[in-house]
Amino acid sequence: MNPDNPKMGFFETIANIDRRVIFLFIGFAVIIPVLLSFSCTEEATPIVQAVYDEIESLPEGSKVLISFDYGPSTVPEVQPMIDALLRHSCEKNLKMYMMALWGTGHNLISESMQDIIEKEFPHKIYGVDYVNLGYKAGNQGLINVILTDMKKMYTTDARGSEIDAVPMMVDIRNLKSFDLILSMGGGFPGIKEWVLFGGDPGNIPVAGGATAVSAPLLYPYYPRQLLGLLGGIKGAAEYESALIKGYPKFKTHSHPAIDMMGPQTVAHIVIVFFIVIGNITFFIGRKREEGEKREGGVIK
Amino acid sequence: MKAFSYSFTFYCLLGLILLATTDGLAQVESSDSLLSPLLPPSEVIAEDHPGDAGAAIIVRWKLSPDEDRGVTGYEIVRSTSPTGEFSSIGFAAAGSNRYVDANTEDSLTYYYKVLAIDVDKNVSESELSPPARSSPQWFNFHLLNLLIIGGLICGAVIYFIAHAKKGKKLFLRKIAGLEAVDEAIGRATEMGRPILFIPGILDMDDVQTIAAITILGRVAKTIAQYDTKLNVPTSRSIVMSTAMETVKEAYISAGRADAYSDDFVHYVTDEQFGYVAAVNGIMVRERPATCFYIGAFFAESLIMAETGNAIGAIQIAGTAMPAQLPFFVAACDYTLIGEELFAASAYLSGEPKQLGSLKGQDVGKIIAMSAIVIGALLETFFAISGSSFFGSLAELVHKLFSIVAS
Amino acid sequence: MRKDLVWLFAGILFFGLLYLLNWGVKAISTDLLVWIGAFLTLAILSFLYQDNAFYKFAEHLFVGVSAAYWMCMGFWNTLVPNLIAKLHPPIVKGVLPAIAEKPPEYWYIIPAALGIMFLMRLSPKAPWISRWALAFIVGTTTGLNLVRYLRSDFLGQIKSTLIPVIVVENGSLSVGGSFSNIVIVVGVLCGLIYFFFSKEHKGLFGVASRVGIYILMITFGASFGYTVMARISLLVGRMRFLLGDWMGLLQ
Amino acid sequence: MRRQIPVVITFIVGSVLIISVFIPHKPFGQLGENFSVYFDIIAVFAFILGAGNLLRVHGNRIYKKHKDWPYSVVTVAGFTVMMIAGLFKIGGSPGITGDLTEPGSMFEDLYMYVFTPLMATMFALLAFYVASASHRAFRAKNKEATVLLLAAFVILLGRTPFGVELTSWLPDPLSFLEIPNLASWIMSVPNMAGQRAIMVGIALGVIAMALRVILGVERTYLGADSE
Repeated sequence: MNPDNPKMGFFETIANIDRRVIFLFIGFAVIIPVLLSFSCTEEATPIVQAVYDEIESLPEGSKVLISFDYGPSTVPEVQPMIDALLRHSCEKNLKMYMMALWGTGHNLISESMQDIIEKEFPHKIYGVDYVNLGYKAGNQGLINVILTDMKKMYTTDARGSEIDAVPMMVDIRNLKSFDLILSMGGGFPGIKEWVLFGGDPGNIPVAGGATAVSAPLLYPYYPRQLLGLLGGIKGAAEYESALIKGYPKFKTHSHPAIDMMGPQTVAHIVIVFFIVIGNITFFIGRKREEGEKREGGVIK
Repeated sequence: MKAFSYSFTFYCLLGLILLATTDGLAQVESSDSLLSPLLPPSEVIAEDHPGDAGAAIIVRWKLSPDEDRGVTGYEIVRSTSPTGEFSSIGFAAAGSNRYVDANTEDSLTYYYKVLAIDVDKNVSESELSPPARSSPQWFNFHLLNLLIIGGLICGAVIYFIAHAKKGKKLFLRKIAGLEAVDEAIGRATEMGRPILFIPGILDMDDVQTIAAITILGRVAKTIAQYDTKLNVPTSRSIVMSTAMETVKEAYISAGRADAYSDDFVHYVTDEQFGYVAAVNGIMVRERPATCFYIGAFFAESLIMAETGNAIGAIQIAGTAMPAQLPFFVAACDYTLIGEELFAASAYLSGEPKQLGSLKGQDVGKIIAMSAIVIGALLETFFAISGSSFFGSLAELVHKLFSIVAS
Repeated sequence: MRKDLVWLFAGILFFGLLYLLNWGVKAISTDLLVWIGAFLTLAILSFLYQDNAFYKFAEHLFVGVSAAYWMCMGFWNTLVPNLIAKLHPPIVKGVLPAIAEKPPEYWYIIPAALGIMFLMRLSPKAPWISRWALAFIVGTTTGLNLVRYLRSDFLGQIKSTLIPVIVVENGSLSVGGSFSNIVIVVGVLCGLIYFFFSKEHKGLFGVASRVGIYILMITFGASFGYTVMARISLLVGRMRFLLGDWMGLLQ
Repeated sequence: MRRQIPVVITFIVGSVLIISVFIPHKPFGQLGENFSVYFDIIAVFAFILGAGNLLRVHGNRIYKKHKDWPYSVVTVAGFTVMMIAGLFKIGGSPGITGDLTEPGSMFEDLYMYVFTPLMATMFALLAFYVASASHRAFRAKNKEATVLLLAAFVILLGRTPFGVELTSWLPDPLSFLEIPNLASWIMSVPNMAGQRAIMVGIALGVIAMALRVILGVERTYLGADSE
C-alpha cells in the first residue's frame, strides 16, 4: 500500500486481490443457491437434439452399446446424462449393452442399473433387455480388439455368466453388431477413442456425453464422425428437458442436471464479475502508471 | 511411382463410378396405390466384405418401391442353404440399402434375404441372394489413400533426416518456451530450490509420454551441470522405471554420475487426483523454483499450474491435449503447443539429424495446406457453377482424405 | 499445528451455524461412513487456505489407497483373466469358474516373458534386459500412434476442411455461411503457418502467422470459457454431499 | 551390442505395426490389438516396481524420521489395507470367486467412502482455481491476451441468463450479434479452425517423432546418450 496515494492502493489491492478472497466468493456462490434450491429452464441445442433424435429414430430392439468412461469425480456431470439416456432407451425398448473403459466405470454401471432400470422399469429382464459387460483394461486397445472380436475380451459378463449364455449376447460378434455407440465421459479413454478406433474404422454411429471441458475438443468430429454430443451439465439439462418434452411423464422423475444449473449460473456470474473488475483495475492502474511516467518526464 | 499414381487415379475413378451407381440405386419411384400389398426389396446381392480379415459379408439391395409408404426398416435373414431355415441377423433402417453381416464363418456359404417391414408390421420378403462366402484379404485397398499420404509425409521426414547428416545448416525459428529452459534451470540453482518435472499422467503407451521422457533426458543433462535437485514424481510404474534410467544416463553423460540419486524419480499412484494431491503437497512444501509440465494432461493441469503460480515458480508446460492447452496458456509462463511438444526434444538435442525431421514436418504442413486450398477451391467452383466436372474433382480430393475403412 | 486447530474449529462453527439456521429439515447424518467422507472432503478443501495437517493426512491416505486400488484392479481384471487364465485355465477355477474350461492360449507366453524381462531391472546381473521390453513398448506405441494420428487427426481433419468458401443456398448467396467457411479455411491455414519451424515468420508469412496466433487465442479463450461451468458443477456435487447427505439441510 | 538390440527391437516392432495396418489377413490384422493387450500385461508386472518404489520412499522417511514421517505411515497403512482387501477380496458375499467390487466388500467400501470423496473433492478444487486463473489471466495486457479475453468472455456470458438478456433487444437482422448466437458461432467456427490446426500439427509431430524413434535417431529413452 502506498500511504501517499490511498486510492491507488485500493486499486492495487483489488488488482492483486488474494486468491483466497475469490475462493470464498465462489464457495458462497455455490452454497447459497444449493441451500435455496434455485433453478433455471433449458432448451435443447441442435447438437443435443441430434442425440435425442437418433435414439428416438432407432427401431425397437436395436442394440445400443453404452460405455461408462468416467469416474466418481465426474459423476455430478455425467450421471444425469446416463440417467436420461437410460430412461429414453428403456422407453424405446432398445437393448442396452453396458461396458466400461474406465476401471471406475464398473461400479457406476451396477449403480445405474439399480437406480434407473431395476427401479423405474422393473419389467426389463437382465440378459434380454440389458447386460453389464463390466470393465476391461486396455483403453483404446480394447476398442481395437472388440472392433473385430467382442468375445475375445468379454468371455463372461460382469456377473460371471459365460458370455454365450446371455441371450442378448448370442448374435453379437463385434462392434459392428451394434446400431449405436454411446460413450459417456469425455476423458481418456472416451469419446475420442471411440470415434478414432471404433466409429471411424467400423463405420458405426457414435454419440455421447462429455464433461464440458472435453466437449470443445470433440466439436471438430461433429457432425460427421460424431453424431451428437451432450456437453457438460448444461447438455445434460438440455437432454432432460427434451425428454420431458417428448415424454411428459418423466417430469416427476429426478432431473439433477436441471437442478444443478442454478448454483452454476450464480457462480458463473461471480466469475464474470471478477474478470470485469480485474480488467477495470488493470486499466485504471495502467493509466495511472502512464500519468506518473509523464510527470517524471518519461514518455513511452 | 508414376505407374502407382496412375493406378491410384484409376482406383479413384472406379470408386466414383461405383458411388454413382449406388446413388442411382437409391432413387426409387414411389408407388401411387395405397391398397396394393407391401412390395419387397429387390436385387439382393451378397459379397465378401473387401479389405478385411474375413468373417464379414456385405449385403446390398434395391429399396422396396413402397419406401415412401411407411416402410419402417428392413430385416436381414440368412441361411447356409438356399432351402434351409433362415434366421434373423439384424435390421437396417428405412432408406438404407446395405448391411454388413460381420458374423460369418469363412468356410461356409451363405444365402440372404431382405424383408421390408412397414408400420402395420406387414412383412414382405425379397428373392434369395446368390451364394456368398467371406474371405480374408492381404491388402486393404480402402486404405490406399492412407498409404499414399502417409508415404509422402514419412518419405519427407526420412529424406530430411538423411539429408541433414550431410551437415547442411538449417534455419529454425525460436520457440520461447525452449529458449527459457536454461534460464529457468539457472534460476532454480541461484535460489537453491529444486526443479519439478511432471511427465504427464499417461503411461508409455501414449506418444506424449515418450516425448516427455526424451525432453526429461535433455533437461536432466543441463540440470546435472548445476548442483540443483531434480524431483520427478510419476503416476505410472513403467514411466518411473524409464524416467529413472533416462535421468541416470543424462547424469552419467554429463560426467556427474556422483550427483545422481535414485530419489530423483519416484512413483506416486496411478490415480489421477491422488497424484495431483501429492504433487500439490510437494509444491507447497519443497517450493520448487521451476516447474515443467510436459506430456499428457487432463483436468489436473490447472490444479498444478495454479498451485505452481501461487508459490511463484517459473512454469514451462507442453502438451498435445488440446483441451488442457488453454489452462497452461493462462497459468504458465511458457507453453509448448501441440506440435511444439514433439519438436522440443529435437530442438533441445541440437543434432542435425533430429532437426532435419522438423523440416519433414513442415513438408507435411505444405501437403495439408495445399490439399485444403485445392479442395476448398474445387468445392467453391462446384458450388457456384454446379458443374459435374468440378464436383467429381472435389469428390476425388475427398476420397483421397477419406478415413472410413468400409 | 495450533493454527490448523483454529481452522478446524472455525469450520465446525460455520457448518454448525448453517445447521442451526435450517433446523428441522432433516437430521444430521448418523452414518459413520458419511462422516468419514465429509471429513475427507473438508480436509481437501482446507488446502485452498493453505497446506495443513488435515490436508497432509488426506493426501497421504489418498496416495496409499489409490495406488493399491489400481494395482488390485490390474491384478484381478488384467493379470488373472487375460494372462493366467489364458496360459493355464484350471488355475483360475477357484476364482473365475466360467472361463476355467476354455482351452489354453499359449502365445500369451510372449507378454509374460516381456513382463518378466521388464522386471529384470531389479536383477543385479542383467538389468539391461529390461530395455528389450521397453523397446517393445516404445515400438508398439510409436507404430500404432503414427498410423492412428495420420488417419484421424491428419486425414480426418483435412477432409472436414474441404468446404466451399462461397456458400450457395437455394440458388442465392449465403453471406453468413460463406463468411464462416472462409474463417474456417483461413483459420486452419494460418494456424498451420504458425507452426512452421523451418521458415522465418516474416513478411506475408509473418502476417499469416500472426493471424494464426489470434485464431489459437480465440480457441483457447473459448475452450476455457466453455469449461468454467463444468468445473463449478463438480463443486456443486460436493456441496450437495456436505449440505445434504451429511448435514441433512437439503430436501 | 546391448545398446543395439533394443534399437533393433523398436525398429522391427514399430515398422511391422505400421505395415500391418494395411494387411487385414492373419496374423497381421490382429497384431495391433494383440500388442495393446501385451502392453497392459506388462504394465501389471511393472506395478511391482511402482509398489516397491512407493514403499521404499515412504519407508525411508519413516526410518529416517523425516519431518513428515507420521504421514508416510498413513500412506503405507492405506496401501497395505487396500491391497489386502483387494487381493483377497475380503468381505462381500461370494468371497474370492465374487466380483472385486462386490457391494459390501471391504475393497468396495474403501472405494466408496474413502477413495470417492477424496477424488471428487480434489477435482472440485478446480472450481476455485478456474476462478482465480480467470481473474488473473483474462486481462487485456496485449493484443493476444485481449483476443483470448474477448472469446472467453463472450462464451462465459453466453452460458448465463444474464448474457442472454443483455442482447435480446437486438432487431432481427442483427440477431447474429446476440450473445448466445455469437458464442455458438465462436465455438463452431474460429474455435474449430484453431482446434483443427492444432490437431493437424499434432499429427505431424507424432509422425515425425515416431519415425525418429523407430529409425533409432532418437534414443534418449533408452539412456543411450552416453555412447
